[in-house]
Amino acid sequence: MIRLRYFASLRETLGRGDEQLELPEEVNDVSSLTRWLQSRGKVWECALSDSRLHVAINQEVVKPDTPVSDGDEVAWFPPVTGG
Amino acid sequence: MIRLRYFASLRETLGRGDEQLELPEEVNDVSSLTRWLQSRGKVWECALSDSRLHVAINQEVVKPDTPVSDGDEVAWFPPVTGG
Amino acid sequence: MIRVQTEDFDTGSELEQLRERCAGQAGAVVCFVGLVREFNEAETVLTMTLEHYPGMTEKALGKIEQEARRRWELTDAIIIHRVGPLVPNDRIVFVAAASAHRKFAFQACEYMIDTLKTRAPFWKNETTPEGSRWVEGN
Amino acid sequence: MIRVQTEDFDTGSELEQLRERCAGQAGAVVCFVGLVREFNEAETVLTMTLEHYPGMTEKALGKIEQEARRRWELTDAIIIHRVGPLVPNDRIVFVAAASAHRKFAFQACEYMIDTLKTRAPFWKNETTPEGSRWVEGN
Repeated sequence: MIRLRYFASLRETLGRGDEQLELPEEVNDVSSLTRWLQSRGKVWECALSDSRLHVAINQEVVKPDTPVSDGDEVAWFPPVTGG
Repeated sequence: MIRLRYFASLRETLGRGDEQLELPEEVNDVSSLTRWLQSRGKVWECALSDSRLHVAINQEVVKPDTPVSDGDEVAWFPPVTGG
Repeated sequence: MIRVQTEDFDTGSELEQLRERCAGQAGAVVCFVGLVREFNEAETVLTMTLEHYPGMTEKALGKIEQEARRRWELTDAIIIHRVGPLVPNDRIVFVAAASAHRKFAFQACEYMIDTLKTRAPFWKNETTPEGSRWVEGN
Repeated sequence: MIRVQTEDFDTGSELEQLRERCAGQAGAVVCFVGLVREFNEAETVLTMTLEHYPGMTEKALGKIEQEARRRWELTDAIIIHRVGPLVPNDRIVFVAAASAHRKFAFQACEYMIDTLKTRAPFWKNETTPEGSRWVEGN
């Protein structure tokens, strides 16, 4: 199982903030996981194609080629605006 | 009459912080006033020869060639160390 | 010391506790307080809600504090950030750095707030008379 | 707003009053607090006394505040400086700048304390176990 999280405007667009799923066989890194999610439909394809999105694995920001493993928490979010 | 003021270490060296005197005839600017005070004796000559001293007339820092007039308040003090 | 909380913080009490912890070792304390503004990009802000990523937020702020302590000689460092609903003039964030040296305290405080604004997972949602909108980041 | 006083000041209350005066206009407040250190140039400081030039001090601080307001867009600026006897960890000086912009608040606050340290007529006298001495300026 992996846990997926979406924040802020992305959470609103996707209509969910949190989900769990079995790691799909064709997924081995952030890029392939994002592509797999985009295949869910138009909204997913569009929302996750924003090049400004950040991805974190286990709460550390990572790059597209970072491996994804069973048990990971993977989060997508727009540029931060705190402070 | 002019009012003369001395602060901090200079006040301690000269043994006074404040005095009033008639403007001497040969005094027309800060330099000549300082020289006149230095003629009072060894301690005055030495203490007022420190090139790091600042002079203020009527509470504004001035240069050696600034004129001194009757009614002025003239102050000598070492570099400031507040804050 | 870092904290993420919905409730307000007491700036004076935080500065006083910092001073007690420093006990004669710090000559300089610099603090930054971020407040909610009534206007953003010419629109009136009625309320603001801060979303964050619980867990990652605390890690990110802890790293920023540690990095500031590593780069400058600090006797103390604090980051407090609020989340949840806020209104104009509410305090959002408090950052403080104490050091024996004034320049270090200024540099460390500015480093922490600058870095927080680009690295810590917080997102602002503003309600204006036209509805609600997410503040755009870079 | 500038003040010169022998009594202590309340940092939290000063920041709170500044926030009320800014009422939604300031997004950023930066403050500096100077404290008496226990050590100066490797010597233990038992007490410190701040002498000043009454009248000129207020003029000098007022000019520094006005110059900061002229150079940056500030919604508020404060300088409070104590005089008289102090002990280690006592507050000496409080400088604050509020602005719509974070960089302006940092720059204005640092400008005010830097300028105060070279232009305002204050002199520190420290008592150490070896006796009393005037802190040397530049």
